[in-house]
Amino acid sequence: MTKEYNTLKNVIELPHKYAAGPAWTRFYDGLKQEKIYGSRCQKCKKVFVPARSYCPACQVSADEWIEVSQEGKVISWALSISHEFFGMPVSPPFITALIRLDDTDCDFLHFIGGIDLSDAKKVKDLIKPGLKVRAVWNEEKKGHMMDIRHFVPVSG
Amino acid sequence: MATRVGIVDIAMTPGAESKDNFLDQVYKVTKEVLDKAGIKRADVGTVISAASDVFHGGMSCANSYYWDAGGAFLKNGSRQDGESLFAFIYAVMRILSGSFDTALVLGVCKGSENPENDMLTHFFTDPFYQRQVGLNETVAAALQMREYMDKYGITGEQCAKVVVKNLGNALRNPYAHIKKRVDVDDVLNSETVLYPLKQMECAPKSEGIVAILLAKEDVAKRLTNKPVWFKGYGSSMDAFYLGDRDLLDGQLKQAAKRAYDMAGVSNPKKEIDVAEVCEPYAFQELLWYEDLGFCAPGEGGKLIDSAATNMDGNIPVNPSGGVLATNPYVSRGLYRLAEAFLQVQGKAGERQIDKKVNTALAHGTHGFAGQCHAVAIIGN
Amino acid sequence: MGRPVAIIGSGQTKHGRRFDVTYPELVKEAVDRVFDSTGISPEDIDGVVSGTMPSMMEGVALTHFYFADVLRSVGKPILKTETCGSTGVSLAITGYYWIASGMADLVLVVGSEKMNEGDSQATMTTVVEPFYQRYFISGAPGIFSMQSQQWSVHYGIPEERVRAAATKLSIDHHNDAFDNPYAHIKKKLTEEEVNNARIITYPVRLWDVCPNSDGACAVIFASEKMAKKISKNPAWVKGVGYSGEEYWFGDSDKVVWQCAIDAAKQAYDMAGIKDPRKELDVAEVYNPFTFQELLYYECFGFCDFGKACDETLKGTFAKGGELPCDPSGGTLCTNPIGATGLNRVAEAALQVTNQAGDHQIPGAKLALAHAMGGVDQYNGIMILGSKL
Amino acid sequence: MEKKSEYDILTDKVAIPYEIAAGPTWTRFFEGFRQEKIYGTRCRKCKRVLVPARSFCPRCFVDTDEWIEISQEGSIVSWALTEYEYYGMPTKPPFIGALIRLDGTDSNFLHLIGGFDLSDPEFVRKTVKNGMKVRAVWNKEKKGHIMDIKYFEPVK
Repeated sequence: MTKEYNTLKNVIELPHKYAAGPAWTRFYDGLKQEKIYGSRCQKCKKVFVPARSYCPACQVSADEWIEVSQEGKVISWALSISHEFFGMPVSPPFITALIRLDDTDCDFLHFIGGIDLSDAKKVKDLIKPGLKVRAVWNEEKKGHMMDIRHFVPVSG
Repeated sequence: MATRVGIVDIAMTPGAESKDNFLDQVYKVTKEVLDKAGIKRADVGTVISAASDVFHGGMSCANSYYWDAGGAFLKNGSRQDGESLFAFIYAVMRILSGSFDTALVLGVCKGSENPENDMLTHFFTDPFYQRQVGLNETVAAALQMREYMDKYGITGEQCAKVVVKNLGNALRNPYAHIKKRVDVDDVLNSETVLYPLKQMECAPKSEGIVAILLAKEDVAKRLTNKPVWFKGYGSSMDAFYLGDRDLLDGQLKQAAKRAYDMAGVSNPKKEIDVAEVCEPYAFQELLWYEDLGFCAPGEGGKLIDSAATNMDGNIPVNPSGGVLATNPYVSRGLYRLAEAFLQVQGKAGERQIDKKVNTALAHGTHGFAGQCHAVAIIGN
Repeated sequence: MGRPVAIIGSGQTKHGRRFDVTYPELVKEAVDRVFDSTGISPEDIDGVVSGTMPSMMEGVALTHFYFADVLRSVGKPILKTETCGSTGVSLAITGYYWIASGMADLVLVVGSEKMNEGDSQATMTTVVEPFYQRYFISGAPGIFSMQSQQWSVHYGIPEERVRAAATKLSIDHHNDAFDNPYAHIKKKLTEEEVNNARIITYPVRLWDVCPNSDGACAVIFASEKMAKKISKNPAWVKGVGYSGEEYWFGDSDKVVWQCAIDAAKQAYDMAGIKDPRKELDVAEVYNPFTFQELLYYECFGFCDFGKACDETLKGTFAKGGELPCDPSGGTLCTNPIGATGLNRVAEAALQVTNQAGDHQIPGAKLALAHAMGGVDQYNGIMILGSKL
Repeated sequence: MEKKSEYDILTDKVAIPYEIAAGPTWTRFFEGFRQEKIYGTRCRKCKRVLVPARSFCPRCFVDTDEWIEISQEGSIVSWALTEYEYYGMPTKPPFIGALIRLDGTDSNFLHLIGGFDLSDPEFVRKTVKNGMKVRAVWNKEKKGHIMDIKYFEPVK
């Protein structure tokens, strides 16, 4: 859209290099092997996923690494039928969701797929809180969150 | 505390896109508040502003750019990033410390120049996890809304009513950005941004430059015959990762409790005469009612059904039209405060509520699903 | 004035290229250190102040969200102070006012930067607006070169003499840094190496310029009651000052630099300092560029205008001199921008509490900490003393 | 993902578009550039002439609405020769950024000095002096942009 008054267009574009550090490096290496790692806090014993170097609450080291289940329950979800978002790794339609993987103590943010997404009503009838889902992996692994393609409902 | 802090006057720009240059707008608003209070730039003690860097304005070190436009040439000053109520409280602290008699508080955000909020809030994410799965404030809000509806049976109609009420109120507000009479069906039939969230339930992207002049007690009384006093403040921060938090049990309760305790408010339902809350997504206003103690947990839907938060209700919320009508991201907390100030002074014009306002609440939030909240209580 | 305020502890990270940790992990290192050193529990903290340089350096907007956990700020009030290069001192000043106002008794103040993850000088171009100035100001060195060049011509100081004084500062500070366990660049330099180094922005050469450092600094501010209860040896805030001027670089005189003079005067007046050169025992002057350090000596009243080169070459401001400046090696050797000013404050606090180890100035009782920010536009100062 | 030393580094580029309102003052100022004119404005109160033209005086905090065409000649107040290059920089080195006091004005105008060989710093040092007279050189093609002035060259 061109504005009817004088403006100056300016794109600010800068490069960044983010240090992954040991925890993300190891977590992504796990993804490459189709494993999801969490880590357990030494103090409160909670398991956090993705694995991290410290417990967010206790701020002590969470260095006991655990391969967590690739199944879990839906806590919350939202469906985009046609709306595009900047920075979204997938095109609509998609479902973004919070998933509590089995035996972990926080919710994992990812996508739900493998179902018909064209009708919001149908999706709502299918995806109830607590619905069981399981990770589906992409063939090619890049050491990236999207090595997991999405989570699909576990039938039966 | 050694002294009370009074709000002397306010000035602000309308939320709609203007052709004006940013610096001219900052200058005009600053000059307006000084002129209203009848003081010269030279007499201002300190200038505290709020603006975000590049991401909400296109300029790094934002306050370098508008330092002199904001009246701060050779002044002692500082800046708060992200939420403008932070700038208010920091200015209050500076006066309470005894170092300054007056403080100018600025909220600066020219949304019309920025890309969409969803693009900017996407960069609140960490690069390793939440950014890679496309998180932004709208996605976080939709997830929070789903949980809220599922847990308490909040209906789409109840959420839509917030839009109907606030946009209805905005029709009376000359500073509001979106002016449109809508009904529940209009809201529910608007585009689904992220099911269950509708386009009309998401705040727009607005301009908002606001200036508020504060003074210690004796100076405030000299500058205005209707000073509005600072009574209480609280803020609170939640954990970073969305999945580490309980999205229905956030930090607003904590922030409100601190503000109420400081202000000596024990029964907010009765003692708060009007509230200006920050509701970038319609359903959040209902959730905030609960956290602010206006109703019991899970009762936010019933409260709007009861019409208690309408202009003529027991506890009017957002007579200005709120953030759903005007959303200058960083400035929105100070816009709430400015509106609360006008209500206490009885100078809110057509949007003045019908009963005597002794105590008003202003709320600001920023971050995903209300990661951080701030609450200020002011009164006569 | 408000209630008395003290600093009861600080924690600095190891500085350098910290690609071994993520950004929050780096911040955690400083925060853990300050809690370990003071023995305070994070639960006792009433509020947290966080700050960094512009978001474009980080690639993450509003970093206080990202750091919420490591700042131990969950469930607590927070402020996010940012004033460009002066952020560190502005953070300390925020901590000061929070407590002086009576609204808190213990405040954790944290500044941080991961400069190597972004592009620092490219970030600086985004401080300068795109209508006019962005085309001419080459990051930070461009404006500082113009400032120092104008200064030397104004006072008729021969270029060789300015070079000699700048070279002495460079050699001294890079050597001083060996005594500071947290410093980033530590190097034995010769005059020849400094004088013949690669030109960055003429006359500024490589060893006149600070590095890009990753690091964080955490400081705990306390009310009088809490300071006396917790700490045997607090550093007391004696004075604060801050001033800023016009955004356009060409609008104000940067030689007799009013905002630097005013910031110092505010702090001196509050601290009751009449003759800073005599009364101050040590100063941590913000010196991202050797040339600029010279100019500050004059604006802060450490010597007469136009005399900074003479006094520097006499050793007035070196270790063992009359008023040692930057015994830590200063910003010239370690510059994690959002933390740098707070590092100055932490160093000043270490000095007046006799905890600066190998770079302790013996008997230091009154110290100045300083930072500069904006488009050569802001100066902020905090003065710390060993006595209330 | 890039592997450096022991741990991963994530590379990323942040690009954000803005469209900035010029407003009446910049609009009129750059209209002047199209006609090879430099405009300043005078403060009503302190009477200083400020260039570029602006709408208010930062010190007096009153409007500066008296427009004045400014001389295209002035003298150098300070200068710096930039030799290094970095990402995002609009001007390629080597270049000389300079503060120029245009005749009859009370602020310093920031622009480039050019029109001679910049490759040798020693030559530049001998050529460029504070107080030296310079004059604006315009580009043929005008865009209503600060770089419509190519640079200021020494007046022989």
